[in-house]
Amino acid sequence: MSEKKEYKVIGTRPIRHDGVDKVTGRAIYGADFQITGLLHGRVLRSPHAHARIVSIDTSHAEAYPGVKGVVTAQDLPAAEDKMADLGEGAVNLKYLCDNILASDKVLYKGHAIAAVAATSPHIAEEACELIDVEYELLPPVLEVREAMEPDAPILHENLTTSSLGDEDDKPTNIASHLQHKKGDIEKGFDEADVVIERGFVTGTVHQGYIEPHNATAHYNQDGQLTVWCSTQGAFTVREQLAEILQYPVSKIKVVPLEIGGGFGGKINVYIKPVAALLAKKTGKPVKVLMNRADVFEGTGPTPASYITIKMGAKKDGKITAAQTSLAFEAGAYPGSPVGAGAMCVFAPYNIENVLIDGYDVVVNKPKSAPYRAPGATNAAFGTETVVDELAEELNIDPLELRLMNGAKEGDRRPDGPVYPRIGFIETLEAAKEHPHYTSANGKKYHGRGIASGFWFNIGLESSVTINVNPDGTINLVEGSTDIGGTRASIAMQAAEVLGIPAESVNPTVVDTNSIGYTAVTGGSRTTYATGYAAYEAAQDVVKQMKARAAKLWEVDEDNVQFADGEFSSINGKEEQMSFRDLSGKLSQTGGPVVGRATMDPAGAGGAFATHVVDVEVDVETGKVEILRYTATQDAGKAIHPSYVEGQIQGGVVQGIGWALNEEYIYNAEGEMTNASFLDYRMPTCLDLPMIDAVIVEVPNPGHPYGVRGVGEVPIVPPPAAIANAIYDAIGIRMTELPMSPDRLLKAMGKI
Amino acid sequence: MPVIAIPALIRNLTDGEDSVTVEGATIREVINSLEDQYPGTKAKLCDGDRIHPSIGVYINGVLTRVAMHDPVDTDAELHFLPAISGGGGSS
Amino acid sequence: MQSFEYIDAKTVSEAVALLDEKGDQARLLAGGTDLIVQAREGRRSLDWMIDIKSIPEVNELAYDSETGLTLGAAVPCYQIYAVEAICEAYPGLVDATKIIGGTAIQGRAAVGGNLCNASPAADCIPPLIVLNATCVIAGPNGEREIPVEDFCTGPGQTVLAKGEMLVSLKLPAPQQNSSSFYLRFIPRNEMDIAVVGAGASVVLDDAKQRIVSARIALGAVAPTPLFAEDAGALLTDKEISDDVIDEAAQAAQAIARPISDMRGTAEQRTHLVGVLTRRALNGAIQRVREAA
Amino acid sequence: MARKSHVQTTINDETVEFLCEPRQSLLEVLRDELHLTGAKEGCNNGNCGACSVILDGRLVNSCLVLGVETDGKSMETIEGLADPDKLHPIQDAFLENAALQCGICTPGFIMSAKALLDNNPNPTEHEVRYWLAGNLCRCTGYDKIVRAVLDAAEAT
Repeated sequence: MSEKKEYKVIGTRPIRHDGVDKVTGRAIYGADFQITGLLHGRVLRSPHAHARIVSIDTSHAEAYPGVKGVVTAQDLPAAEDKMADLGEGAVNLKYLCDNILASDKVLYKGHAIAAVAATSPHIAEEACELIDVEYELLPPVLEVREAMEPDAPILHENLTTSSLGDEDDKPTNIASHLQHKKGDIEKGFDEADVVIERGFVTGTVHQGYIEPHNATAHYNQDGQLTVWCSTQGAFTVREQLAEILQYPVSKIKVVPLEIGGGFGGKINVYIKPVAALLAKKTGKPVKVLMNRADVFEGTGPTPASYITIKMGAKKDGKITAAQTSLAFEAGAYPGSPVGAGAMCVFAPYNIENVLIDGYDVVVNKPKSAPYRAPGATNAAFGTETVVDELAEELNIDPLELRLMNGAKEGDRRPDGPVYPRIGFIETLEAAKEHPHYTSANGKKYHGRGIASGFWFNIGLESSVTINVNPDGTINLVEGSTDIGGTRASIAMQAAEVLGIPAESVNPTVVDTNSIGYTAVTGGSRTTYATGYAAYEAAQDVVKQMKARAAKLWEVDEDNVQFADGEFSSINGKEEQMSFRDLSGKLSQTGGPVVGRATMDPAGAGGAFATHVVDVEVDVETGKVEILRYTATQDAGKAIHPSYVEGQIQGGVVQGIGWALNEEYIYNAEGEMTNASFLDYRMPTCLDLPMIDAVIVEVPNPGHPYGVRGVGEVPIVPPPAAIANAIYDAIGIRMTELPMSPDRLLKAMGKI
Repeated sequence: MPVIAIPALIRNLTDGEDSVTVEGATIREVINSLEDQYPGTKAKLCDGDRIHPSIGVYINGVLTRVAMHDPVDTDAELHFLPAISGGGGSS
Repeated sequence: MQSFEYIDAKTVSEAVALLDEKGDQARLLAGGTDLIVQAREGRRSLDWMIDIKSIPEVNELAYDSETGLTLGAAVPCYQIYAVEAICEAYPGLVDATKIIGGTAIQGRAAVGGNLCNASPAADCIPPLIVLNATCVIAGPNGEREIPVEDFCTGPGQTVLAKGEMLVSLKLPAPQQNSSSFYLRFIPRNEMDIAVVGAGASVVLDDAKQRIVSARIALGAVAPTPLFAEDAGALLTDKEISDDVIDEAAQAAQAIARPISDMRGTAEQRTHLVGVLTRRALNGAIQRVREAA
Repeated sequence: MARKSHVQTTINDETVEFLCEPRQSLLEVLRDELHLTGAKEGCNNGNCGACSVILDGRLVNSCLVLGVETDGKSMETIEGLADPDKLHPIQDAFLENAALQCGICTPGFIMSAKALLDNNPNPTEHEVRYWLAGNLCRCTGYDKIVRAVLDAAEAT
C-alpha cells in the first residue's frame, strides 16, 4: 500500500473523457437544457436586509399577459420547526424552507420572496415587479462582533445558543458554541519565552463559479417530479427537495447536467424547489435561472470572521501553547463552517496545550455555504501569520520553525484524534528545496512569505457499476458530478485494475434513478471515494471474469489469476487470455458481467500544503503584485497529475483573490454594493504569474492507490503567505482580509 | 478497554476528566458505560438511541460513520467532535 | 429587460429627427457596452434604441498630421489603436482605448459612447480633455462645437439638448515636442473601473528640459471628469523637476472632490490623485524625450 | 412588447434567419432561438467573457450585442470551430494541456484565443494574458489556459 508501485495508467495524463464535448460547446450544462413547452421562471428578491413581511399581493403579476403562475412561501408545505436529516447532518426544516422562499421575515437583501413562471424570461422579470410586498423594516446587523453584542438586533426570536455544555434560553444571534481543549493552556503560556497575540478580520467572499445556478423542473401527471440541474450532488438535491416539498424520494428524479463550477456553493438548493413549485402550479416544465447579482446576493458566500490567535514558544522554537477564539458569520441561518475552522486552525502543528473556542453567529447576509476547505482559510490566515511573527521574534527561519513543530504520524491533533501517516513535513521539505525558496529575495519593496495549511478531507458514500463490453472496453456508471475532471480520475482507477488503457473506459454520470446513492462532489472526496468504488467495482469484474475463464478452461476458479490485464491458469494447465479476449467470450460463458461496488470509506487522509510567494508592493498605491508562486502539496498519489496541478493552481488563485481584493461590500442599509463581476474583483489572468504546483506523494493508507483528496487545501495558505510576504516587503503586518490597496495605504499611514 | 475522549464542554460532567476508560463491545455499550460512570453524558452525545446528528465520531483518529450497534475494538479510542458536513471543495 | 423598439438610422438628420421626436425615451446605440447593460438592469428606461452605426459620419476615422484627427462617435476602440499614426500622435487617448474593458469590449465600445455615457470614471475623457478635443454636435438647429471639458454636466448627464447627438470628436494635430499619457488606478490589472484616472499632456522645449505648457485632467474624483486647468498652468515655462511636478500634483489634489463607494474611499482617491498625476506627467514627459 | 424583427445573418458559414425581439441579446438568440448553447451566460454584462463570439472578424461579448444588430453580419461561434473529423488546434491544445476543469468558461476562452491568434499568431505570455483578461476562469488559475494558447500558437 505505501511502497512505491509502478502503474500503467495511474500517474499518466490521458485526455479527459468529456474533453471533446467541452471544447466544442456540445456539453449540456444546466442552463442549456431545452424541453418542449418550457416556461421561464424568475424569483423576486428582497430589497431589504432585515424586515418583517406584512403582506404579499401577487394579483397584478398573475394577471399580466404571459404569466402562467406565481408562487410564494404559502405554496410550500407548512414547515415545522424541527430538525431534518439530510444525510450529511441535521438542518432545521423551517430555516431550510424560509431560505427558499421567505415566510415571515426577510433576513438579507436578495432573500427570495416569490417567483413567477411565464412564457419568456423577460415577461417573468416584468411580472416580478408587479408583485406588491409590504415590509416592516428592521435594523440589520452585518458584522459578527456586533451581532454577538447583547443588545444587537435579533434575527430569530427563538434562536438560543446550542452547545454541548450548559444551555441558555435567551434569544441570541450566537447559534452555537464549541470548544476543544488539550493539555493546560496556562501552563503552556507560562513555559513560553515569546507570546504573540493578534486579532484578525476576514471579509465575506463568494465561491465565484462562472455558471449561475439553474433548475428545470417538471411534474408528470402521475406525480413524478423530474429536476434537471447543475449540482454538486444529485442525491443531496433529491433529499433536500423531499424535505422541503414533503414529497417522497421515490417520486423525485434528479438529472445532473454538466456543472460550471461549484467549490461547495452548489450543494445547497435555492431555486430547484422554486422551479418544482412553479412546475406543479403551471403543469408545465419551468426553467429558473439566476443572474449574477442573484448569485452574489442570494447564494452562499463563505463567512466573514473575527479570529483571535495567541501562541507561545520557547527560545528553541518549540511552540508550547496555542489559543484561539473563532467567531464566524453563518449568514441568515445557523451553520457556518466554524467547526471545520476549529478543527484546522492549529492542525499542522504538534502542540501540547491548546484551547479552541468557536462561535456560529447569524447576521443579515445570505446563508453561508461551503467554499473550498470551509473555515480553514480564515483560520490559517490567523495562525500562519502568528507563526511567522513567532519565527521573527525567535530569529528562526519561518520554514524551519514549521519543520520543528510540524505534525507527524502519531501526533495528536489539537482536537484529539491521532494522525495516521500524513505528509506535512514532506511539503515543507519540498518547499525548502525548491529553487523558488533558495533563490535570492532582496529587492526593495519585494517580499517573500510562506504559509502552510491543512484540510481533513472526507469519505462518504459512492456507488459505481461497470458493464463490460465485448470489445474489452467498459462502461463505468457513477453518480459523482464531474466539476474538474473526475470522470477521468475515476475511470483511470478502474482501468488500472483491469489492465486496460484509460481510453477504454466510458465513464458516465447518471441520474438518481440509475445509480446507487452517491454523496456530493465536495470535501475533496470524489477521486478518493468514488475512485475507491471504481477500484472495488473493477475488482468485482475481475472476480466474475476469473470465474468465466475457469469455466472456459475447465479449471477451478482458484486456479485463475489476473495480472497486467491477462487472465491465466496456474497449477498445471497452461492457459492465458487477455481481458479484451475474455470480454468477447462473456456471452458464451453465462452472459454479461456487471461489476458493482458501494463504498463509505473511512480514512480519507488529511491533506497538507505549504506555499511560497513573492510579492511586490507599490508603496504609493498600496497595490500588491504577485511575482512568483510555488505550492507544494501532499496528494497521496496523483491519479492524473495534470488535474491535480490544476486543482492546486485553481485553489491558489482563489486564495490570492481572497487575500487581495475579493469581498462583499455593504452600505449602512445592509445592501451589497458590488454584486457583479465588475466590482467583486476576482483575479483575471493578467493579475497572475504561472503557479508552480509541486506534487508530493505520501500515500494515504486509507486508499488502495494512496489517494488523498486534493481540491480543497490549496486555498488555505495563500492569504497568510501573502500577508507574510507583504510584511517581508514593507514591514507591516496586515491582519484584515482582503489586503486591498486602500487597507495597505491605511496601514502604511499614507491615508 | 475502549477509551472515550471527553469533549471539552462536558468535562464538567466527568469531574474534569478528559478521557475515560469504559466497558463495552459496541458504540451503545460504551456510551451506556460512560453514562453509568458519569450521568448526563449520554444525553449530550445522543439524540434518543442514535448519535446526535451534530456529532461526528472518530475511532482511532479516523472519522467513522457509526450506528449504535456497531462493534468497537477493545483498544479503540473514541472522539466525539462537531460533525463537519461534507462538501467543501471542487472535487 | 424592458421592451423597446430598435431603429437603424441611416443619416445624421434621421437620427436627430428621431431624437427630437422621441425625447428622453430614445437613446443612441453605438457599441452598446454601457447602454445595453443599463437597459437590462433597469438603470435607464427607454422605449427606442436608435442604432447609429449605419451613419457614415459617426464611423469616420481620419488623421492628418496638419489638421489632426476626426474621430466618429461610434468608432470602436480597437480601430483607433490599430492605426500606427494615431498611436504616435495621441498616445494618451490610445492608453485609454487599450484599457477600457477587455478585448471583447474594445471590439464594440466607442470613445464617443464613453463620452456620452458621462461616467465620472470614464477612461477616455481625461485624455480627450488634455488633448484639447472638441465635440461636434448635431441637432435640430444645426451643428455646434464645444470643448470636451464642457461636455459632461453630472454623472450620466451631458450638455446634449433634446434632439442633439454627438457626431464626432476633433483633436488638433499634436505640437512639436509634445506627448500625452493616461493611466488609472485599479486594484486588478484589467477589467475594472478607474478608482482614479489621470491624463496629462505636455509640450516641451527643444532641449526637452523645460515645460512649455501642460494640461491635466482627472477621472473618478468628482461628479464629472475634471479639467485640472490650474494644476497644468502651474507648469507653464517650468524647468522639469520632481518639485514642480509635485506642485502640480498637489494642485490637482486640491480640486478633487471624491466620494467613497465600493470602488474606493474618498481618502484613497485624494491620495491617488497625487500619485497618478505625477505618473501621468512623468509618463508624458518621458514619451517626448523618447521620441526621435 | 415590441414586434419581432426578421434577421438574416451568417453563422459559421451558414445563412441563418431568425425572428427576435429588439431586447433579445445575441446571446439569447444564439441560445434560446437557435439552440447554439456553446456560448454561456456567466454575468450578462460583459465582465466574464463566457459568451464570447467573433462578429465580423472581431471578438465581442454576445451579451452586449442585440440580436437585431447582426442583420447582414457574419459570425463565428464555438460550434463552428472544429472540422467534422478533427478539432481546431486550439481545442487540441486545451485538451492536451488540461486547460479546463468545469469547462463552462472554455468556449469563451477558445473563441477569445482564436481571435487573438487570428490577430497575432505569435503572442508573448504577457500578450496572451492581456488579451484573455476579459475571460474569467475560476477553476484553473489560468496557468494551463495560458500554456494551451501559447502551445496552440506554436502549432498553427
